[in-house]
Amino acid sequence: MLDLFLGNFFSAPVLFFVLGMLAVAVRSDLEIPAPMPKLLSLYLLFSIGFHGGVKLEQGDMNLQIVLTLLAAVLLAFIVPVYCFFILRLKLSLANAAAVAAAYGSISAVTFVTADAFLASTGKSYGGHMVAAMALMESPAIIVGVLIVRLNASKGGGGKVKWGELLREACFNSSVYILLGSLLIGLITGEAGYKDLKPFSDGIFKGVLCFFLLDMGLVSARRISGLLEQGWVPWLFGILAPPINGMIGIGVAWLLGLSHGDALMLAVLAGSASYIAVPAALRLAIPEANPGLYLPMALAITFPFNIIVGIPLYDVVISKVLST
Amino acid sequence: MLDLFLGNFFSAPVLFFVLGMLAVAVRSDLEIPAPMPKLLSLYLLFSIGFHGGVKLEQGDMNLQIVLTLLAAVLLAFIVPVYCFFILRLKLSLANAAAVAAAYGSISAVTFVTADAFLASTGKSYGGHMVAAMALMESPAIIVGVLIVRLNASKGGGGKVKWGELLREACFNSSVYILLGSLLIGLITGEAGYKDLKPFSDGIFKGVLCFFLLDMGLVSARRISGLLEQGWVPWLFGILAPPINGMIGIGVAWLLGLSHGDALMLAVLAGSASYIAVPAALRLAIPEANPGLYLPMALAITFPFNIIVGIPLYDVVISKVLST
Amino acid sequence: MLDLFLGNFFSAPVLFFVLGMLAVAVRSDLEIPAPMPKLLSLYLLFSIGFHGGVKLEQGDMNLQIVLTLLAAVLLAFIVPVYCFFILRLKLSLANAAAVAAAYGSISAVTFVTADAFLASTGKSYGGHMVAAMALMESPAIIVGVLIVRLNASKGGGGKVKWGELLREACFNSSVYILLGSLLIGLITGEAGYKDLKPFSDGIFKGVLCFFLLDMGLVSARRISGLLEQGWVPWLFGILAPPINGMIGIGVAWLLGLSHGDALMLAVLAGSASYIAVPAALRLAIPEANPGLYLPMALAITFPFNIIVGIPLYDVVISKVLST
Amino acid sequence: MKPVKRVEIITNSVELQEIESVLDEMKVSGYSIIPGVTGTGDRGRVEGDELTGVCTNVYILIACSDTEAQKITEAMEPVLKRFGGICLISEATYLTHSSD
Amino acid sequence: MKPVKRVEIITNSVELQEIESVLDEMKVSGYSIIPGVTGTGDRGRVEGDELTGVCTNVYILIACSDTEAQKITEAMEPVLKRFGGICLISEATYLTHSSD
Amino acid sequence: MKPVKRVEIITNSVELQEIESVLDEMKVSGYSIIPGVTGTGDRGRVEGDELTGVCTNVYILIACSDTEAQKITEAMEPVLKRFGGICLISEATYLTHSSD
Ligand SMILES: Nc1ncnc2c1ncn2[C@@H]1O[C@H](COP(=O)(O)O)[C@@H](O)[C@H]1O
Ligand SMILES: Nc1ncnc2c1ncn2[C@@H]1O[C@H](COP(=O)(O)O)[C@@H](O)[C@H]1O
Ligand SMILES: Nc1ncnc2c1ncn2[C@@H]1O[C@H](COP(=O)(O)O)[C@@H](O)[C@H]1O
Ligand code: NA
Ligand code: NA
Ligand code: NA
Repeated sequence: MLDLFLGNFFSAPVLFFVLGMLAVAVRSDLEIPAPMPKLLSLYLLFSIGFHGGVKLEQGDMNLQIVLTLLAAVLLAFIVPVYCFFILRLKLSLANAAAVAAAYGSISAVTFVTADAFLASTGKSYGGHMVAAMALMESPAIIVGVLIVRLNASKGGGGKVKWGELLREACFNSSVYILLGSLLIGLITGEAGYKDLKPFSDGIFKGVLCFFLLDMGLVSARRISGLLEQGWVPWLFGILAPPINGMIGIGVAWLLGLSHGDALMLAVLAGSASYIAVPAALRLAIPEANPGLYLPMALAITFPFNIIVGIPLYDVVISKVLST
Repeated sequence: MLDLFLGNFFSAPVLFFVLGMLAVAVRSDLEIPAPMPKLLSLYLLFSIGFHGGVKLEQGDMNLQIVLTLLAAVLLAFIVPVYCFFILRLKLSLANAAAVAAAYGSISAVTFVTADAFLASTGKSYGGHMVAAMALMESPAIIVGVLIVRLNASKGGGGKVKWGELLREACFNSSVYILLGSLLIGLITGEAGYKDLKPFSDGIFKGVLCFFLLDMGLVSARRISGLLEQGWVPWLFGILAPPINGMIGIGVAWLLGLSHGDALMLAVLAGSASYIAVPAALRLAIPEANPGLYLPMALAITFPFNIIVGIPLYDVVISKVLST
Repeated sequence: MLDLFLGNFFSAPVLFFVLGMLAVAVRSDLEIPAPMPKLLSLYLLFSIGFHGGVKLEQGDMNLQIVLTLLAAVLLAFIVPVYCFFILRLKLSLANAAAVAAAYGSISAVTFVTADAFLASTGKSYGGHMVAAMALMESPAIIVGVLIVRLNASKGGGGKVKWGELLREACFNSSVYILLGSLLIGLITGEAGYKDLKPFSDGIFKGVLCFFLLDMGLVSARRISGLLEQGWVPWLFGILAPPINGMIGIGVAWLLGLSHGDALMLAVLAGSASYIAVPAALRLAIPEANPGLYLPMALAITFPFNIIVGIPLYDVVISKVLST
Repeated sequence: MKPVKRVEIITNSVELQEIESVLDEMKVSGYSIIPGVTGTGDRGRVEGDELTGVCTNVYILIACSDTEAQKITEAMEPVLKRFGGICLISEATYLTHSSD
Repeated sequence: MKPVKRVEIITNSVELQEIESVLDEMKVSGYSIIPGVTGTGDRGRVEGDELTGVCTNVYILIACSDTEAQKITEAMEPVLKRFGGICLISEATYLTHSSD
Repeated sequence: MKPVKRVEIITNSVELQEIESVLDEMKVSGYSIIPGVTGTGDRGRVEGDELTGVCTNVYILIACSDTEAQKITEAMEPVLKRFGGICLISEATYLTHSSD
């Protein structure tokens, strides 16, 4: 079991992530210049989406898949609600709702890293899990905004543009490229895959390493801002992933998912969004402090999942699914 | 025959182009951040030029090649002239000349997409067609500026810096990288090709998909500006490609070109420039409206060629060359 | 022997470099848009560092390696000192120290190009030479600043922040990514290498070509500024590389290094820094003219090494080591 | 050459679309946008290193008449209150292609 | 600290080289350039999303003397008339490394 | 709306960290940074095409009170003397989210 943790830690992607964090610690001037990280993340979403679509085309649609997708969406609506009630004990309304929204959503890069982890253990997961990821990205945004509106005293702030918000929830760039690439993978199938393989597959792990190097830089830079915020963000940021991950594993167990699918669902449930959700909340809940929800997802939960969470979920799944 | 159109439409590059267009329609915030599109286009030009040079090194120079290149240059001088007289019926002098120049020149990305299309049908084309593309890029600029100067009333606007214009026509970045890479491919030959293959060939189609995703975004954003311009741009933008393409096929038939070479000549004749020509015209014919010639080439003719034009020319060539 | 020079000159990387220089000569608008060159250079450093680490993991540590690293560091301290005394005959204190620092340090891209050259001749070098490169990058900065401080009249300029300077010398981005990737290569070994190969190896030479295209542009643009500086920069810029290279070869001969290791040491000794050192000196010796030390390293010494130096050192090593 | 007001707005880039539509509705004769601005203010550091663009500011420059400047600042006040940022007005004279 | 004119020019980036050579010929003591500017004006939207750079503006700032400002605006007038863009002049005081 | 000073600094980007820490120590209420500026001055052309960032300038805008402006220019003088660049001060009025 320790093997699994060390094996994960000493894999190239995680080591590059750590290298990035250390660069900030020693104040190196290393940086991946903007807008490259954005492009690399688009590439990763494209690659994972496209590959998912190709896998989906090869398998066949069945009830379990439909139930998994439904369960995924349900999780994405329920997790932020229960998180909100816990967070509200310590945080303001807006901040509690915003943090809850971040943790109800997902982190695509955590998913991608879990994909690389899974491949290194020789297991695989179904293409529909990519669809699950896309479906889980946005519901929490809507839940978060609803919570604030329902609880806010009248007359405060501007009105919410629900149309805009829904549109952004459905068509924000990460959901869009993920689902778009999945569809294209589904349409072009094996033939399309063969053509794109050197690009979508060959350089995938290398690009992931580079991207995680940047994630290490970005998340480490964010830690300092958190130090002034007391212990609440730290506690929640470290406990939420395993708890939500376990909820994901429970659902996977109920649905009888394979090891790979279960891991991916755990990772989706256990990860928090630092891209789509903050972008939406900055506009929809401007009262919330981006200096809180963003670094919690980015500088605590993301590293936790990359380094500890993924192998942890894997171990638990091995135990649970073998019973 | 419908097969060919559907096969083209449901190929990954075209689907990514459509995905980009749809992103604008649903107002997704998806974008390929600048300056990546510029780099991707440099890469595509490099790749196509280098590969062309390698192919040229393997074949041998013959009269047909020389005649093809001559015919290509001739086309690039004649097409803008006849287009001008048609356009002048409806547009101002400057606008007619500018649009004519755009349509007399070529679109390298259309060429690249046709390359991918041709490869998927198992056919190939000669490396000298890349040289033909480079030669066809700039003559129309000079024709366009000449037309304006010869027809303009005296004393209007500044004087044309012909030296500058000629230099830019010969050494603008796309012509330069295309011919430079072609030369280097010619010099390094098969050995150089083997070294660079994973870069210049392996990831080529994937990069093309990404680039077409951006082209979809960029061209769709341009459509709205065209709606105020009436039906003239639409009519010309959709009729010019097949007509010029047919002229290209006619020339190919006269010269007895192979199927692949004929398709490439048709695509060159039928496509319009939205990079080199607008960049030159913005300086040389500032009276012309960039909101007209740029979106015509980019938002009407480019999508037309990608989706309909290429398979259309292919079908016609199959018919014509088999007679 | 002429073969070797021509073979080098007509290799794809050198030809792309020349293509870049010519683009400036004919005033083409070709450019690799910022910040891509920065990213490409990070990629090259990552790739060379990672590969070096993997090679290091496969070999075993021995006395010769330790001695080589020691000798490399020693060179990096001595070369700038002797260069300073020569340069001081013609240049101001600050300028002489700054130029000496640049030539005492190394050029990673020259190293990378020598790697490609070596591969094309079927030879190889040890992974520890990458460590040697990292160790040789920064000592000259400290030597340069020390020289200025020891010789400067009291009271001039601000005080040197030695802590900052040392930190930057050790952790500047190129040293950091080089050593970090080397370490990760060392840890993940063959297995990690296999995973990353299409990214770190496959596209390596293509990226190098693209990067050298940019280096050609950047270095040619710098030449004009040098023309006003008289013949001193030219003489030194062309004589320093072979002389320092020969010193490197002498050390290699004393230590009994292999052909490949000897070439890399010669290239490190003979090359001059135009990235890390200028960045550090701009802050630490602002009195020195960046219009002098930067173009000397970039526009004279770099092209010299790429085109003439590398094959020259190779020939000399063949002669010397066979005795 | 005629006197104009220089209105400068610096705010979070997520607000840009909103501000532009306000300006377009007002039919100001023109404005310019500089993206990729970072900074510090009451709401802390905007580092510009995020993947979202949430952490970048944008600089907007509008050369306009007195009355337009008045209207713009009125329209901006609630926006800046809600999302942060500043608005500066200064004097300048104006030379333009359409000035005759 | 001495009074200077702040001359600001915003125009299409294809014009930059031309303007720079005008400034260099005039031997102005210095100027600064901000690339990647977008905007709206009489000639429509400049979106900055093109592959050509044709659709990007550039911002130029020149701190200079009264007479220089005069000469610059005179030189700019035909350029702006032909290619579009604006030129603003405002007052400032100046602190520089070479000011003694 | 209250009167403020607009302090503009343009200098080499290697100096940015230093200047920011000066401003942070002074506790100015805010400032904005535009990176990627090129230019020409006494120290020649800054082309912005280097790999190092050594050849890029940075533009800093600070809206502040008279006394702050005074302190900033005093602090900047040695920096600009050593590393080059300019500092302009002009007048503006200020509308901000926190102004009441
Ligand atoms: N006094 C100021 N001078 C210049 N820029 C400012 C100032 N105050 C705020 N800003 C800019 O406006 C942004 C948002 O300000 P705030 O809402 O105060 O955090 C900051 O990130 C700065 O870029
Ligand atoms: N009133 C204005 N205020 C600020 N920028 C302007 C203004 N008018 C024009 N511009 C800028 O100048 C560019 C060209 O203007 P025009 O030639 O009027 O289309 C526009 O794209 C804007 O970036
Ligand atoms: N008169 C000026 N107007 C605008 N910017 C200037 C001026 N002088 C210098 N600069 C800017 O400050 C930088 C450094 O100036 P210098 O130290 O004089 O070379 C230049 O590269 C320009 O970007
Ligand atoms: Na989650
Ligand atoms: Na054409
Ligand atoms: Na050296």
